[in-house]
Amino acid sequence: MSGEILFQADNISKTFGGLKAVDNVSFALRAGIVTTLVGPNGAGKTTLFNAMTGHLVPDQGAVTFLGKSILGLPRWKVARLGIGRTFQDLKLFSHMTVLENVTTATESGSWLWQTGGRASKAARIERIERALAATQLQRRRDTRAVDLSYAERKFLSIARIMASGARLWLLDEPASGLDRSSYDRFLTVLRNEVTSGVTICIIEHNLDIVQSISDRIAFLDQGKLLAEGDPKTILSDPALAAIYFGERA
Amino acid sequence: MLKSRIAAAIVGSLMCLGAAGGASAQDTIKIGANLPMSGPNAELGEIFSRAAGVAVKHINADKMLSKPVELAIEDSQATPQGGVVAMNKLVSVTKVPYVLSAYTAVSKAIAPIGDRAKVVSINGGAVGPDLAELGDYFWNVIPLVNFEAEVLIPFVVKEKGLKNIVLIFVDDPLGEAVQKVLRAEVPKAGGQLVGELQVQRATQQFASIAANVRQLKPDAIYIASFGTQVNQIIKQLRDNGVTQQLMSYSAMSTPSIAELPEAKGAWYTTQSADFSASALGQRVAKEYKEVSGKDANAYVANYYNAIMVFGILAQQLEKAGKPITGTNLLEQRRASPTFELVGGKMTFQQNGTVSAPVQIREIDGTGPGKLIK
Amino acid sequence: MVFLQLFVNGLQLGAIYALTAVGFSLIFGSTKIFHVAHGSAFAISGYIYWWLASKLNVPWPVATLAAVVAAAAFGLFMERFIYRPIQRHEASFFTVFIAAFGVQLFIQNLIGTVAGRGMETVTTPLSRSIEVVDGLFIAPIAAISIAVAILVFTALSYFLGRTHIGIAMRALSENPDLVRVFGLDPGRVAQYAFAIGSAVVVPGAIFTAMTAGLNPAIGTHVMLVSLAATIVGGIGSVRGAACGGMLLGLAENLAYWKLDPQWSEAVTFIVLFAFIIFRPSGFFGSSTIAK
Amino acid sequence: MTTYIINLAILIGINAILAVTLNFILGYAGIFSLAHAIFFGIGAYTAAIAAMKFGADFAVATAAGMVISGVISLALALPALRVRGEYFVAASLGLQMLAVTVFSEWKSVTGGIGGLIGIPPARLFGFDVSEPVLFLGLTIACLAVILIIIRALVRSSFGRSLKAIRDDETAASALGKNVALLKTLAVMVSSSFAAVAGSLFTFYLSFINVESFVLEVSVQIIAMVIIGGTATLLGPVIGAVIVLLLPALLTYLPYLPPTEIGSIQQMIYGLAMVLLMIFRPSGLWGYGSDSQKRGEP
Repeated sequence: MSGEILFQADNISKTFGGLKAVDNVSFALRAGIVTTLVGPNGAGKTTLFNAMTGHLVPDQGAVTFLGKSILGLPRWKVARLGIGRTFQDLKLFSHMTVLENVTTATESGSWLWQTGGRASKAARIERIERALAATQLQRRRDTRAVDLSYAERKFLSIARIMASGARLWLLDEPASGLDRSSYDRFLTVLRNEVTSGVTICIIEHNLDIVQSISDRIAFLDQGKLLAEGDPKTILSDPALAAIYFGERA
Repeated sequence: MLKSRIAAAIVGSLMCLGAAGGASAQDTIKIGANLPMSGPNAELGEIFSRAAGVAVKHINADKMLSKPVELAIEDSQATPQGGVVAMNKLVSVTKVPYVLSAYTAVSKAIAPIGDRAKVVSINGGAVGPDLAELGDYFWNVIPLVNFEAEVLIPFVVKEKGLKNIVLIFVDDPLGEAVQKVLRAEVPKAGGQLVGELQVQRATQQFASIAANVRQLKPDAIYIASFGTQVNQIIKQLRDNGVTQQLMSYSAMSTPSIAELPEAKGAWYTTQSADFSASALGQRVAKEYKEVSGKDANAYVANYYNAIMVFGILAQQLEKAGKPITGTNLLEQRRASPTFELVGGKMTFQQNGTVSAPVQIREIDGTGPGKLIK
Repeated sequence: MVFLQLFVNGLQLGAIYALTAVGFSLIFGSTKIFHVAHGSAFAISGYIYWWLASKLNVPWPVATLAAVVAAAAFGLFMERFIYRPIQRHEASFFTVFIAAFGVQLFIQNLIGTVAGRGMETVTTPLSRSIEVVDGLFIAPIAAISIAVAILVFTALSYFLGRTHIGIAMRALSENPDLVRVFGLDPGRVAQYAFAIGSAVVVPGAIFTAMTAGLNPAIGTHVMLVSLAATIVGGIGSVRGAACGGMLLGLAENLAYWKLDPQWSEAVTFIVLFAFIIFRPSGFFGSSTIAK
Repeated sequence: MTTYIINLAILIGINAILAVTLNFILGYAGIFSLAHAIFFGIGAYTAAIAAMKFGADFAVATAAGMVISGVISLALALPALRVRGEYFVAASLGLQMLAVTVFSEWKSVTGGIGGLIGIPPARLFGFDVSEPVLFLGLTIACLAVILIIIRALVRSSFGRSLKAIRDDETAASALGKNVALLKTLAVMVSSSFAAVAGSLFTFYLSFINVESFVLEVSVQIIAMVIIGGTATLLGPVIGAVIVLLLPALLTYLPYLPPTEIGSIQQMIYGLAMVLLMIFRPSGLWGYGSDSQKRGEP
C-alpha cells in the first residue's frame, strides 16, 4: 500500500527566535494513503504543515510536490497545485452562508468571472453538491457559518477542502471535539475520499482515532522526526509512548 | 418592519421640506444671508449676521419699506457645496431677491446660481480680486484687496521709509492676489519685496516661518491671510523674535485681533468705516455693541451697508411702483449707483464693485484701533 | 543657525505632539479602541484652562488641575457611555469610528457656541523667546514643555512597568486573556487607560494655548497628528508614540529648511505613509496587526 | 421649491454613488479607506479639465476620470496589500492628506483653493442635460447602473472571493485565492466608479475646488455607509439620503438663534451619529442587531 511519492520534504528546519520548531525533518507522503503526524504539543506538527503549504518558508531544506519544488511559492500558488489544508481554528468565512463557503472554494480564478465556460461551471456545481451531500450540510446551505453548530463547522471545513478539489489534504486536528456519531461520519467521509484517490495527512492527538485511520504514522517531538512507519510498530514502541504521555525517558 | 419605517420617514421628511417651503409667508420681505455659521470660520459669520441684523432693525424701525424685512440665514460652512445647497434653498424655497455672501470660494460657487435665478448676491467679507468678474448679479460692497494694498504700500515705503518688505500669504486666491499686487506696488514705491512665504490654510505653527522671516531681515511684514490664522501668525511672529512692523488688510479688523496684545502697533487698511464720523455710524456702532458686546469693525460696516443698499434700492423701487426683484434691483443700482452709508459716500462701478475711501489704522487694543491715515 | 533654530522649534512642537500621541497610543494599546475623539479631550482641557487662567485669573496650578480632571472625566465618559454600549454588540471598527467622530463634531461646535469661535490664547511671558545666541531664539516654554514631556514619560513608564494596573494595561495590549490572570476585569483596566490617556494631553493642550492658541476646530488636527505619531512609533508602544511625536514635530519644522512652507504639513503624512509601507510595525511596535 | 428638492436630490444621488462604491471595498472586501474623497476629486478634476480644455461630452469626461482614478488607486492598493486594520486606515488617511496638499498646490491643473471656474454645462451625445430635471435623471441613471454592476459583482465569484478575504485572508489564500490581485482589482473598481460621482459633481456645480475633496468628505462618506449598513446593497444609499437630508431638515428648525444655527445643526448631526451607532450599530439597513464582526479590521 505505497503509491508514488506525492509530497517530499528534505531536511527542512524552521526556528523562531532561538527555538527550533522544526529541526531538520525529512519525510514523504505517498499517494492514496492516510499519513498521521503525532506527537506531544509543541512538537512542531502545525509548523511543519505551515512549511508544507507556504504559510511560512523554512530556513533551510527542500519541499517538492509531484517532483517540482514548491519552496517559497506564495500560498495561493501552492494551493492551486492541489495542496489543500484545514486549520485548527477552522478559519471559516463566518459571515458567508454554507453554500457560499463551499462555492468560493471551487473558484480560485482572480478575475471578475471564472474561466472555462459552461463545462467547468457544471463541474463546479457537481463538486459543490457532492461536498454538501457527503458532509450532510445540504439542509444548512443558506445558514451563515457563524450560526452553525460546532460539528457542522468542522464538516463545513471538510466540505470546503473537498470542493476545492485538492488532491493532497493536510488536516489539522479535524476530529477533535467531535461526538461519537459525527466522528464516525467523519471517518467514512475520509475513507471514501481516500479510495477516490485523495491523499491525506492528518495531525491528531487522539490515539484510537490515529489507530483507526492511519496507514502510516510520523512521530514528531521537539521539532524532530523520531520515527516513521506503519501504525502497529510506531504505536507499540514503548519509548515513543513514554514521550507521548510526557514521561521523559 | 424597520426598513419600511425608514422609507416612510424619508418620504415624510421630503414632504415636510415641501410643506415648509410652501408655507413661507409673504407678509414680510425676505432677504437671504449665505454665511459661514459653523466651523473654523464661524467667528466672521457671527459678526456678519449680527451687523446685518442691526441694519434690518433700522429698516423696519424707520418704516423704509411697506412690509417689514426679514433676514433668512443659511449656513454655508464656508465650503462651495454648503454654499450651493444654502443658495439653492434661499433662491427657490425662501425665494429671496437678494443674498448676502462671504468667502471667495463660496461666492464663486454660488454666483452662477444667482445669475441663473436673477438673484443678487452681495459680498462684504471676501476681498479676492476675481470676485469682480462673477457677473452682473454679484456685487461687492467691500473694496477688493488690491485697492487696499495700493494705498498701504506707498504709505509704508515712502512715508515710513520701510523699504524691505516680506510677504506671508495663504495659498488661495486672496493670498495670490496680494502677492501680485505687492510685486507690482512695492518696487513702484521704491521698496523691495525681499521674501514671499506661502502657508497652507490649515497651518497653525509659525515658529519656523518666524525663523525664516528673521533671516530675511525685513523692515516690515505684510500678512495676507484671514480668519484665526492671522491671529496665530501675529502671535507666533512676535513670540519668536520678529519685532518688525506688521501690516495687513481688513482681515486684521476682527475683535479677537484687537484684543491680541501681540497685535499692538500693527497697521491695517480698511475702507473708511469711521463710525464716529456720522450720526448713522454712531447709531450702528452703539447698537452693534448692544447685540454683540464687541466694538464695531469694518465688517460690521460692510454687512450693515450691504443690507442698507438693499433697503435704499427697494425703497426707490416701491416709490416707482416696481416689484422688488433681482433684475429691478440691478437696474435701480445702475440708475443710482451712489449711496450714503456708514463710512461716507460709496459708489458702485459698472462691474458691481465699490470704490470707497480706504484708511489705515493702527491696532492699539481698543476696538478698531486709531486712525493714522 | 537656521537649522539649529528649526531644530529647537521642532523639539518644542514634538514635545507637544508626543504628549498627545502618548494618550492615544495608551488607550488604543490597552483597549484596541480607535479613539478619534481624543482631540476633544485636548480641546476641552485647553479651553477649561484658558477660561480659568485668563478669564477668571485662577492661579495656574488650580487651572491645570481642573483641566486634568476635565480631560480624565471626558475620557471616562467616552469609555462608559459611548464605547462600552457600542461594543456590547461586537461593534465593527468603523461603528466606533463614526460614533467617536460624532462626539468630536458635537464638542467642537459646543465649544464654538460657548467660548466663541475666534482664536483664544493664554497670554504669558513664558511664550516670549529670548535671543540666547545671536540668531537663535528660544522661549522659556520650549524648555518647559520638553522638560514636562520627559517628566510625564518617566512617570508613565514607571506606572506601566511597576504598578499592578499598569502592567495589566501592557498585558491587555498583548492579549486580553492575560488580564484575567491578573484578576482584573478588562473593563476596569480600560477605564484607567481612558482616564490616564486623556489626562496626559493636558500639558500639550496648555502649551498650545500659550503658543499657537486654541480654536474650536483644534481637536481634529491634534487627532490626526497623534494618530500619525502612534503609527510611526508603533501601535501600543508608549515609548514609540513619544518618539513618533518627536519625529513628526522635527520633520514638520525641518521641512522649512529646504522646502517651501506650504509643504511642511504634507511632510508629516509622507513620513507616516513611508513608515506604513516600509516599516509597518513602527519604531518599537510589535507588528501583530500588520501582516 | 421643486428646484430646491431637485438640487438636493442631485447631491444625494452623487453622494449615494460615493457611498455605494466605498461600501464595495469597505463592506465586501474589508478595506477601510479614509481616502475615498481622493477619487471623487480625481474624477471631478479630470472631468472639469476634459470639458474645459477639450469640450468633452459628459460620457467622455467621465470615462477619462474613471481611467485616471483607477490607475491612481494603485497608490491605495499598495498599502492595502502590505498592512491591515488600523494600519491601513492610517495609510489611507496619510494618502488623503497628501492628496489634499497636491490638489491645493498643483495650481496649474487644479486651480488650487481658487478652484476651477466656468466649467461648461453638461452635454450628453450632443444634448444639453444641464437642466436640473434632466441632470437629476442623468444622476439617477448613473447611480442605477453602478448599483446594478456592483450587485452583479457582489454575487459573482469575484464578490465571493472578496467576502472570503474579508472574513479570513489566510483561509482564502489556502484555497488558491490571489489575495493581492483581488484586493487591487476591488480598489480599482471602487475608485473608478467613485470618479463618476466626481464627474457629476463637476458638471452640477460648474465650479470645483479642493474643499470638496478633503478628509471631512471622506469621513462623511464613511458615515453614510456605516449609518446605512455595510455590505448591504441599499444601505449606503439610505445612509446618503439621511446624512444629506438631516442637516437640510435641521435648517427648518424654528426659533434657533440665527448666529448659533450652524453650530446647533452640527451638534444635532454629531449627536445623531453617536446615538445611531449606539442603538443600531449594524446600520439602519443592516441585519437587525445580530452580532456582525464584519468590518472588524
